[in-house]
Amino acid sequence: MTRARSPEDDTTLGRRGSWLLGGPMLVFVVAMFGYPAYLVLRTSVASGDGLESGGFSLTHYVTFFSDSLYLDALLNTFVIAVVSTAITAVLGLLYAYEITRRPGLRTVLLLLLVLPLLVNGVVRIYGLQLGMISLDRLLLDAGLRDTPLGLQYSFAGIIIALVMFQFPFMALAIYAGLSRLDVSLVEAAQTLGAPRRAVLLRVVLPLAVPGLVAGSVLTFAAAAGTFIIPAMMGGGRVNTIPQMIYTSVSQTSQWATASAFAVVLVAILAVSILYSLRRGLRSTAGTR
Amino acid sequence: MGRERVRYPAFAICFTLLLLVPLVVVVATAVNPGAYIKFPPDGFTLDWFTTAVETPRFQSSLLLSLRIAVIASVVGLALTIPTAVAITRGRRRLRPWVSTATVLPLITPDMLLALGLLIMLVQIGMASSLIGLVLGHVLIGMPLAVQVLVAALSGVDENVEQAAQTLGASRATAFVRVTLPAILPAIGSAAVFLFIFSFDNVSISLFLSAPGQTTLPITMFQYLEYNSDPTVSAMSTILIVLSLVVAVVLSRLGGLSHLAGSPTRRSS
Amino acid sequence: MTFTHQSGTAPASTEASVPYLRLRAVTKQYPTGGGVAGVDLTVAKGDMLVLLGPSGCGKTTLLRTLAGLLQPDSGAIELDGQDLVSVPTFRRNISMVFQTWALFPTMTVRDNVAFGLKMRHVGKQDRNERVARALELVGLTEFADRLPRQLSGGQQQRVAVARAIVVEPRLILMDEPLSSLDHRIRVQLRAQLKDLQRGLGLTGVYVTHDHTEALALGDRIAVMDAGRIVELGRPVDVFARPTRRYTAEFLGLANVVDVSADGGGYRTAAGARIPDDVIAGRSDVVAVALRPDCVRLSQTDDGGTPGVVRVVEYQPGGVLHDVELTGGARLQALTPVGLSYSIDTPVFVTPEWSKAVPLAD
Amino acid sequence: MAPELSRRSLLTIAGGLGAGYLLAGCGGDDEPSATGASGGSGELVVRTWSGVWEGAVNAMASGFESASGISLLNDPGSDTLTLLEQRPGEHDVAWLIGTDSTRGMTDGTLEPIDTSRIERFAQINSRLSDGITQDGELSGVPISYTATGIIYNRDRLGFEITSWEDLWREELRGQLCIQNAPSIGGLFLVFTGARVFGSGPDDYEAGWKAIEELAPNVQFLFNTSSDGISKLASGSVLACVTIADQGVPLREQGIETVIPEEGTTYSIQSLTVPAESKNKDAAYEFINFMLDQDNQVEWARNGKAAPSTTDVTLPDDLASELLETPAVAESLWPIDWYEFGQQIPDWTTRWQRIFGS
Repeated sequence: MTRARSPEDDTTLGRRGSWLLGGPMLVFVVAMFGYPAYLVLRTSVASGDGLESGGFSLTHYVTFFSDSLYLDALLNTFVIAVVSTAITAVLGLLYAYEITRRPGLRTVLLLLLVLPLLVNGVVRIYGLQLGMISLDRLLLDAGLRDTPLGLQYSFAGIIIALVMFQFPFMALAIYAGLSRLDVSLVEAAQTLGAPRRAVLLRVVLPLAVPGLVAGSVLTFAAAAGTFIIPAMMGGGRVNTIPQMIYTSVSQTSQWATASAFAVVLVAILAVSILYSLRRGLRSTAGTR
Repeated sequence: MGRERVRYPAFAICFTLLLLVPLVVVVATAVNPGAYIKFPPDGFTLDWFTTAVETPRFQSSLLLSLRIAVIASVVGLALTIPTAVAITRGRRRLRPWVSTATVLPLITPDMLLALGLLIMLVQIGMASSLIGLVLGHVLIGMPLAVQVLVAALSGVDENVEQAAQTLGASRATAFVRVTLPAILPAIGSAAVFLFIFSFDNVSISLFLSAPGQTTLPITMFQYLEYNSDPTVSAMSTILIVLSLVVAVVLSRLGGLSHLAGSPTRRSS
Repeated sequence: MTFTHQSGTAPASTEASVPYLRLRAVTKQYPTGGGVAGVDLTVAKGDMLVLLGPSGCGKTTLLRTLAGLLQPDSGAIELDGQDLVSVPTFRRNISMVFQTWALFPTMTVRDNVAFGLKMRHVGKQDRNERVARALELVGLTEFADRLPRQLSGGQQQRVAVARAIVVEPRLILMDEPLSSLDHRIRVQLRAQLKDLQRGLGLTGVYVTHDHTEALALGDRIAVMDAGRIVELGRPVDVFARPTRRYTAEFLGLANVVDVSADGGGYRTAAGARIPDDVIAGRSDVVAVALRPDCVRLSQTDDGGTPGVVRVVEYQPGGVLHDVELTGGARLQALTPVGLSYSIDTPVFVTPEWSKAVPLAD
Repeated sequence: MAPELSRRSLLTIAGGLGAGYLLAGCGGDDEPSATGASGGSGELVVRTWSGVWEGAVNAMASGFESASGISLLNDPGSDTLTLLEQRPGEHDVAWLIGTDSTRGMTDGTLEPIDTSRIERFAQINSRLSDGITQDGELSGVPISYTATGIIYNRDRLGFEITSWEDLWREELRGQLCIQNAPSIGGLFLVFTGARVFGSGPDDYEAGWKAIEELAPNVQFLFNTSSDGISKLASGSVLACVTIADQGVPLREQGIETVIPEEGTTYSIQSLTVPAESKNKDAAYEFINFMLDQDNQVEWARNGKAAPSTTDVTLPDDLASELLETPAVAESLWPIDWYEFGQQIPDWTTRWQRIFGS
């Protein structure tokens, strides 16, 4: 049974020890994340579009919010991120719950789950696209469909690829939480008259929420920030913000414009994540 | 009635197989005799494997990637192990700061990290050094490594460490002799995460690798720009096989379950 | 059913009561060994049956089979005339208190208790009233909005009990619900539990390895060994007059002395003759149990067997001496406080064999 | 998507602003060829692209070495322009495409070619060199080129493609793939549209209107050329606009390649001389070597690109592999790479508005 941790264990590491061990990471993150983030923010409000133009101007933001090309791209990015996160979360939950309850082949499955992570993303997208083409051809040949499914070069294709790419992280995050699930909780719910669905919904789901939130944040950030997947799976037909950033920097060297895009994207990411975190935390106020 | 025997997770098996379809397709395209990537292949040849192994670019990029990944893993572990200790055993006031700091890079898209890092590295004049690339790789692999280590460390009973201290071990000795061995599999998993994130990274490498020093994913990416033959498929197949071997070895060592924390069993 | 206190008007717990719960030849074996084999059992309505035995004897398996968490390989379980085996756990209308209590960590005390009522689609108002009453009954009204981890062990245990009784189950199952608590709280809660069960007229099955708990809680006790019930009866009978050597040894309350037939009578290995009326004509006797207070000690040679006091232990009922007899055998003797002997004192031991209880294997 | 472009531009800008301290920042020790071993009179360091080009240069190296006595060091890779800026003096000759070659001139990384030192300059197809010449200064020497063509599955399409106009036909609806912007392969179609449907090569508005009308026919935009080829091989598209020679291996699949007679766009492989080259003599010697008639054939064979000189006759086996016939060479549309390079940013945005949903 969970026993509340006593405050005494705070003393395991002294003040000096804590800083000594935790300090390097803080320095590292400030240097490698905080300062670069500041630079991007600074660049985004520069008056010119160059790297060190200085000055202050919101032109780049005005450009962004006054052009439907960019606003549409933002909407696309957001929709893709939300939908793929939701699908990944549901599938990840089912997957993690199943391998928690039915341990057969668990090690093998986890191993195979990690395997695709080791293969270059571009190559995996090729594999996925060629697989989709074969599926289309199979369906057409078998006479099950008259037209291709249209999975490629569409929202659907981008979302399928994102789900497949992010699924291992989601499943592992949820499984990490569920694997600590005390089986007797499920049994207790059963003895109290809860059918399978109620057990899942009322007992398992709340326990899976921390992992679910972690996995969702990860997936959402990755889905909103991915460049290669919409570029290849979208076939150039679906504009997203990361593609805009890439083009701005790579072709036109518009540093400030790219930085402004980046700031907008991160701001939306942060707001969404914080919002869902707060909701997630409220609903799981009880879990550790 | 047999219901208590091992039960197979049907959905999980099916879905895992589905996830592997792209890999199977890649392997299949590697044996296509024609100089194009096609599935299903028109025939069978191993020529592209020869080409892949003999292409000097691939060789040097592979070596570079391996070197960077190993360095990133070592540097990453040196950074993440103390961090995980600080998070699990440090002062309460410090903990949320450290754990928040480690999560930040995870929720920021790679490409934006790369953009910021590049601007900074250019400013301090390290834009094309290996150090920048390695640190960039550590930055993106570090969050998951910390999580794995924290999960493992919080599973280690601190009483055991304290018991060692009552038996005359200093705090450091107790940690090294008692706690560290207990989380060794997790350290292995963290190292694997750091390695994978470095080895497979495209975004950071694209922005931060020095000209003339392209890592394998970038080289494969660039190869596809000019060539449509299956050499890249063959190279990927070799990587798949290698990683399968590594994964099997890892799971034999018992490290795999720590990827996701080990399950607790009912005690009855 | 209402939560009125009916202490003192408990139904008579006799074998003659109508069987409310009936198990017939229930078998559940594990591939790796263990489980239960061919268990027959009846429990009368309103009775508390305690399954007593060491770990691994199958008592928890039997309980989980009753709960439906395990499917028996064969055999029948009937509750109130209805076959239970084919009914899934959640439709059995029973409840269970787990060893770890299994409180839902994400729910408050109130929500934990209300869970079973929600599952039974009890209306909100009715539900709130019943939860409040159940919490009042276990004395946790002011903790209703806490989370389980914010409670002490004893309080958590009471939540688990409240959660189990609030649904007015046809059968309440308890799996060592007190074993992870301190002794003092355990004794206190034991009494409350008995009170509640009697008061509410609940029929229950209680699993424990602690014989004092069994003695305190059981209307009847079933002692289990290796998947079988070896002894079944009222607590007083099982404790005062066990019939099997296994039971006597497991309870640990008495000296167990091997005896063997010797031409019409039984003798101990040391040659002492067991009176015939103790054996009462039985032919399956392999040992006798003799309570320590039926063994007399003396420092003067009164015809007893010589021995030396090896261990002295003070107990509520007197002083327990562990005496090593000449030849190596050991016997425990209980004397009043004033008449005790110190360690290494040579004594003469006189067992009152007429008070011995015959034991079968 | 030309990933090498990103860092190049980033660092180009960065290099300009960050000034000289970038020079000290090169911590790499991985590339033996790039470690400042250049500059000796007897050594030439060349920079080419990876992939097929790397092998092609290696195949030419021994011939050059025995002919000139100069040892050749090949340092293949991307981001050449950035590299030349960051590590001046390390390379003597560099392969660049038209837009990069002209930009290298504009920002002073490259020096203008002294055409008097190019022995066979007159034999170079002037259509190829004109586009990279501004104010009489040539930014690089084109040694080969690859023409844009239409690769298509004639059996399934049901008709023969002969003209660029055919791309707009109803039968190709949703069956065509072209390269995505900002890479040049897709943007070429603006030129094509201007010529085919507009009043002339400069009628870009007509070109853009044509792109809008082409959009329904386009199934997807590819980012790597191999993407288009592999989809064609798999049969999920019927036609693809890309480097014509890439269609050759697909012949056995019954897939045809056509370079329409009205002319076509093309990409050039130009040899440039960095301003800081320490061995310019050897650089010119190498350029001359590559322009030699026999070597033009060798290079065409290895690099799978057409010779830039007009007096070269390819042997039959090679001629069947390269679709850039003399007639094609004559019909190439002039491209002003200076202007094109400047248009790319705006064109890319316009492109995204048309194709992005």
